[in-house]
Amino acid sequence: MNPDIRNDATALKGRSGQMDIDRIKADFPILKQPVNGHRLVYLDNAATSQKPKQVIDAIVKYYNESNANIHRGLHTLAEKATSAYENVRVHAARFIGGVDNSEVIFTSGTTESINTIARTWGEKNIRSGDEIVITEMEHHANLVPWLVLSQNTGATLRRISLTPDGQLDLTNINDIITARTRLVAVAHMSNVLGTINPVADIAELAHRRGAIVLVDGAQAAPHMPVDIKQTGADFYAFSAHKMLGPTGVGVLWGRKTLLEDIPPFTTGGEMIREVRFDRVTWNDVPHKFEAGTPNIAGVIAFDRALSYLEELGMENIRSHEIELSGYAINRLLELDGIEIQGPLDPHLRGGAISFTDAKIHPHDISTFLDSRGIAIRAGHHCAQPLMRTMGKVATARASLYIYNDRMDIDALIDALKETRRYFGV
Amino acid sequence: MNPDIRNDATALKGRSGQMDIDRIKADFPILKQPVNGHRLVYLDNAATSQKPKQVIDAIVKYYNESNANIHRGLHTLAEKATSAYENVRVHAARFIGGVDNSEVIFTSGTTESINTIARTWGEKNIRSGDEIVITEMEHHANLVPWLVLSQNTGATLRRISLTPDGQLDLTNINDIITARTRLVAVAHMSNVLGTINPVADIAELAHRRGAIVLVDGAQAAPHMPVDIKQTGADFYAFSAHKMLGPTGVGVLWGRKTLLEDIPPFTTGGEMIREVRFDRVTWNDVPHKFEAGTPNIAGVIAFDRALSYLEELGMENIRSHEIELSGYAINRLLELDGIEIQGPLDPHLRGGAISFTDAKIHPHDISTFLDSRGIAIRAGHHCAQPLMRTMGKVATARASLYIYNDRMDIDALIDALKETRRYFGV
Amino acid sequence: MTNSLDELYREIILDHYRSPRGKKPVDKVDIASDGQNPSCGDEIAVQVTMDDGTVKDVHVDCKGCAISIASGSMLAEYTKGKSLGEVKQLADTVKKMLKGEGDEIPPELEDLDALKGVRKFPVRIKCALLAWMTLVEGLKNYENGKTGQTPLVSTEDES
Amino acid sequence: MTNSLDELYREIILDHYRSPRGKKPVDKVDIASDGQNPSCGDEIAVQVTMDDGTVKDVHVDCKGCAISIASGSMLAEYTKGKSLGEVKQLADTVKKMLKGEGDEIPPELEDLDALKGVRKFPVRIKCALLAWMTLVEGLKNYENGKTGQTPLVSTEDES
Ligand SMILES: Cc1ncc(COP(=O)(O)O)c(C=O)c1O
Ligand SMILES: Cc1ncc(COP(=O)(O)O)c(C=O)c1O
Repeated sequence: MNPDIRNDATALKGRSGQMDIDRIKADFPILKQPVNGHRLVYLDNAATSQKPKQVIDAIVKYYNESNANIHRGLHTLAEKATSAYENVRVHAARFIGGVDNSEVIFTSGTTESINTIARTWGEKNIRSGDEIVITEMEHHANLVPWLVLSQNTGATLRRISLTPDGQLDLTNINDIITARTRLVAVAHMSNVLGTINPVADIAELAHRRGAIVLVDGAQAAPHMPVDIKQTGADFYAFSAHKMLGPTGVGVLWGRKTLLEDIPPFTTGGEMIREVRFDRVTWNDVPHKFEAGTPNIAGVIAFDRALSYLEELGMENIRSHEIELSGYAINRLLELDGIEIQGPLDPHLRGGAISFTDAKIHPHDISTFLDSRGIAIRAGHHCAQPLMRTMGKVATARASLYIYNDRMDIDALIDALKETRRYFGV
Repeated sequence: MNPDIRNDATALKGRSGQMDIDRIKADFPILKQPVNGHRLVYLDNAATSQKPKQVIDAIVKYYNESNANIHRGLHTLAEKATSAYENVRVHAARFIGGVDNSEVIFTSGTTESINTIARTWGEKNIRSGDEIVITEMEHHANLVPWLVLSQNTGATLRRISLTPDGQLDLTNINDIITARTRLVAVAHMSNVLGTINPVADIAELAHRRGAIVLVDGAQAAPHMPVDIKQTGADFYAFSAHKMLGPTGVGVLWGRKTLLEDIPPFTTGGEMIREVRFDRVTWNDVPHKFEAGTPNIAGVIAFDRALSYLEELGMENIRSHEIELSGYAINRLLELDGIEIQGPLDPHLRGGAISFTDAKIHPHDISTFLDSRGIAIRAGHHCAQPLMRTMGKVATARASLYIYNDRMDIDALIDALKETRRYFGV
Repeated sequence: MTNSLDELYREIILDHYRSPRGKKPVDKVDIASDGQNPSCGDEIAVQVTMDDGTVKDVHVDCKGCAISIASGSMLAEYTKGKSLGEVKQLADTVKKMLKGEGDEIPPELEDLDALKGVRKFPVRIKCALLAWMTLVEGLKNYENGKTGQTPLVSTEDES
Repeated sequence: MTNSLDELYREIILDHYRSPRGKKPVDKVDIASDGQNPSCGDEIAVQVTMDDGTVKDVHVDCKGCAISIASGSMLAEYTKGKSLGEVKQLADTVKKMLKGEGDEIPPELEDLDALKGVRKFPVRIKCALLAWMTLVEGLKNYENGKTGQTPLVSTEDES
């Protein structure tokens, strides 16, 4: 193994609680690789984050030292793998505010987490005439499952609309979340607008109306401290790959009483207690929801991603992103014809910054930036209805993370200026 | 990077088509690790296989060089990741006999593959009074989804029983697969008995009766050449982790006409064509069935696992396992009080060899063997109904793969003899 | 890699992009077909006036990137006056050229040849294809005697 | 590591395993409880005859490994003659001991102390717990005045 691999990130906290971005960058092998002859400036973190070598090493270590199928084996490797896997459950429960371990279900990602609830809790509880409330800024993952559910059951899908600066418009919220509402599904942080939503207030109202609340935490969990109890959520979903972890791993948290009440989503090995040819009893939660061989290596390496984030401190990460988003927004606003979607105050938002150029299509911006080594995203960001609401076909989106700094933002701004010159508009 | 890492396994084929097991063993880092002071003898391959360094390296390389979310990005990393991911689809399609690329769906494993069909094709097509046919040797993954479906729809679950030596008893098959049969779900190879089932014959009959056929290939795909067209299957499912690939990756193959006809399983990003707040149209297959961010690293590394197997040659792997299973069965039969479940002729079976000792419980066997560095599995192997049919609560199971040799079998036999002495029975 | 960037955005393309042809609505809509590129969000509407088996007028309305706009503009320019068969043939040629399965663009259509640079940008192939696939779908409908809007065309399957 | 193996399978355990106590069916079934260890396939049936709040006779039928059989045998041996409260206390002590949360096994129950070795084999803790959890469930039922079979007890949650 490479001797210069540091196995902990404790030293990464600079004085005064700030983060030492250079040292963080050094942990990410991919950032050392030039792209199109330029230094890689990775600003597509809302899509997926890069992985520090600590996480990559954890995958290698797992396969080299303890690879085995879990929960079923009595041999040493199986015991090592099982206890490592179950320890991540404990870790994840702690990471999201100290919930009960058995309320943490590993899935393949946010999308599967949300679908699990739509097709179990949803199919069990939603009836014709019921209402499901979403918001206009939802990612398809927190929209299509509810649209399909409402179509299949005859329920009505209602939505909370947006203010011009991309926040939830709560003025008529009492007309939207009503006694007919059974479920409110809302993003904790928007992947397009960056907006941080007042989920606790919404949950409070929803609960008063007798509805339950699912929070899509795909963008929040990586970027700010999340204490699930404080969100008021009944279900909370997020993905490892957006928070330094491997692809193919997600978390679904749910209140135990709810999880115990609903049927499993997928069925097969590990999730049954006893099965005969004519009857079956389910295993206890969380196992009831983890059928088959899970992404064992992925879950085990996710542990290291959580540690990395904890060592930096989620509060520090949030501060860093407030600071850097503020800088990026100010610099973008200096540019002619650039319009930012979403709130401009960095305290109201995360670091996913969508913008459009009055004259240049986001795809062209993205392709041009890429030729300068800058990775941003352009398109609908899996939020087509939001695009339509905003009157856009697409936006460009730069999204920040722990390894980004002002140098990266300056590179973005310089390249944007060049883009205009290049297209001659 | 370690200089002695070989990046291809082309040299692994010995003369006369046989495999050079020592060279293969050298590719698997975990096999170099002593377990409980002994050389690791890994005989739990039916649960999951070990991974060659080529596959582990592919994961590292992906995260170090091209990690990005796929299908959505216009930047260089996203393009690299997307084209690598889509190339694995092409490769997998070739590996299973040259099917249409768009018929290959990546899932998180066999369990999800089968559940996908049960909850899409199944919920759409199965009605009260219909019959679903399974076999008595099915893994829970190919049993519980059909049990649940039949309970929810009022369909009847029927089953093909077994001969005393653990093969399918087809004598009264015409009474089981009838005009009422809508689906036949059958394992290509049993994970407990090792039995290779005559899926083509069953499919032929099923098709004549108007039923469709799902084949659980979790144990077959890793161990023998599989040409999906020859199996007659309409759906075929398998897992990467049992065939040198990463955890959290599976394949669902389905006939395009069927896939196009059924609704998606999970919904969200990537799998829609267009969505508004009140309607949605699906993307084309296979994307319709791949919602959200998949296990990108896992799929991309699976490519290398497929190559590794191809370089050895699936025919050679099958021959090796016939030879070694035959040896193992003969040596086990030398032992007093050992009973083997499943066919004794290695040509009728794969290398998953279940056995029981008249006097010692499988758990005790497994724990004792583990103290000698030998990893086998003991329990119900996610086939409780089969255990009941056989009148067992559990069996011990040694299961072979490409890196096992006679030395491993000899170690097993010696340790089994010691087990009896140890327990004094 | 500024080189491959310049190959993508050749001058001809930037010219079509800045002043796209086919902006003017057609008087009589015989063929109307909408398309989109779901992964990017590009949207296009193509409307055609036919006259005796020949394309008389074409209107292209594209909300998209430089490539999709330029490709749509070229479509408007080069299909006018052509027979149904010729248009289909041309669309096929463009598709093959974009996919690198043949690049025999007739010399009189040299603007189209500029789209070649797209091949080095796999994700953008869909953008260049969008207008053409959308038109072809409209033609099919027309030939089958169907009137009205075709189902939405998607480039998802392509490239 | 033969050492930790020998710690798991101590002589006392092997003795209980080879000649388990409580094999004889009880005459009168006041408590009947079945348990299983789903991940291993162990199955146990515990039946108890009560007499004036005291365990009069115990029958344990265990299809399982040496550990679960030995643990069930010890249960049969050590619960006979004890009051409901004492039995519950004992079950609790065993559970805590197995989970390493305290190991004060009273000296007169030294056989039980032999189960300690299980702690180094996390997967086997469920085997050692099975009999005890199954009995406790039966006791609860009995105390609540319910008769008949208890729901199947599972060790899945434990360890
Ligand atoms: C807000 C939000 N929700 C859900 C998702 C879906 O996550 P995944 O693709 O990991 O399932 C994403 C990311 O793509 C997201 O940003
Ligand atoms: C025959 C069979 N089917 C299905 C499965 C389930 O596979 P997975 O756990 O990878 O989903 C297995 C393996 O556990 C198996 O052996």
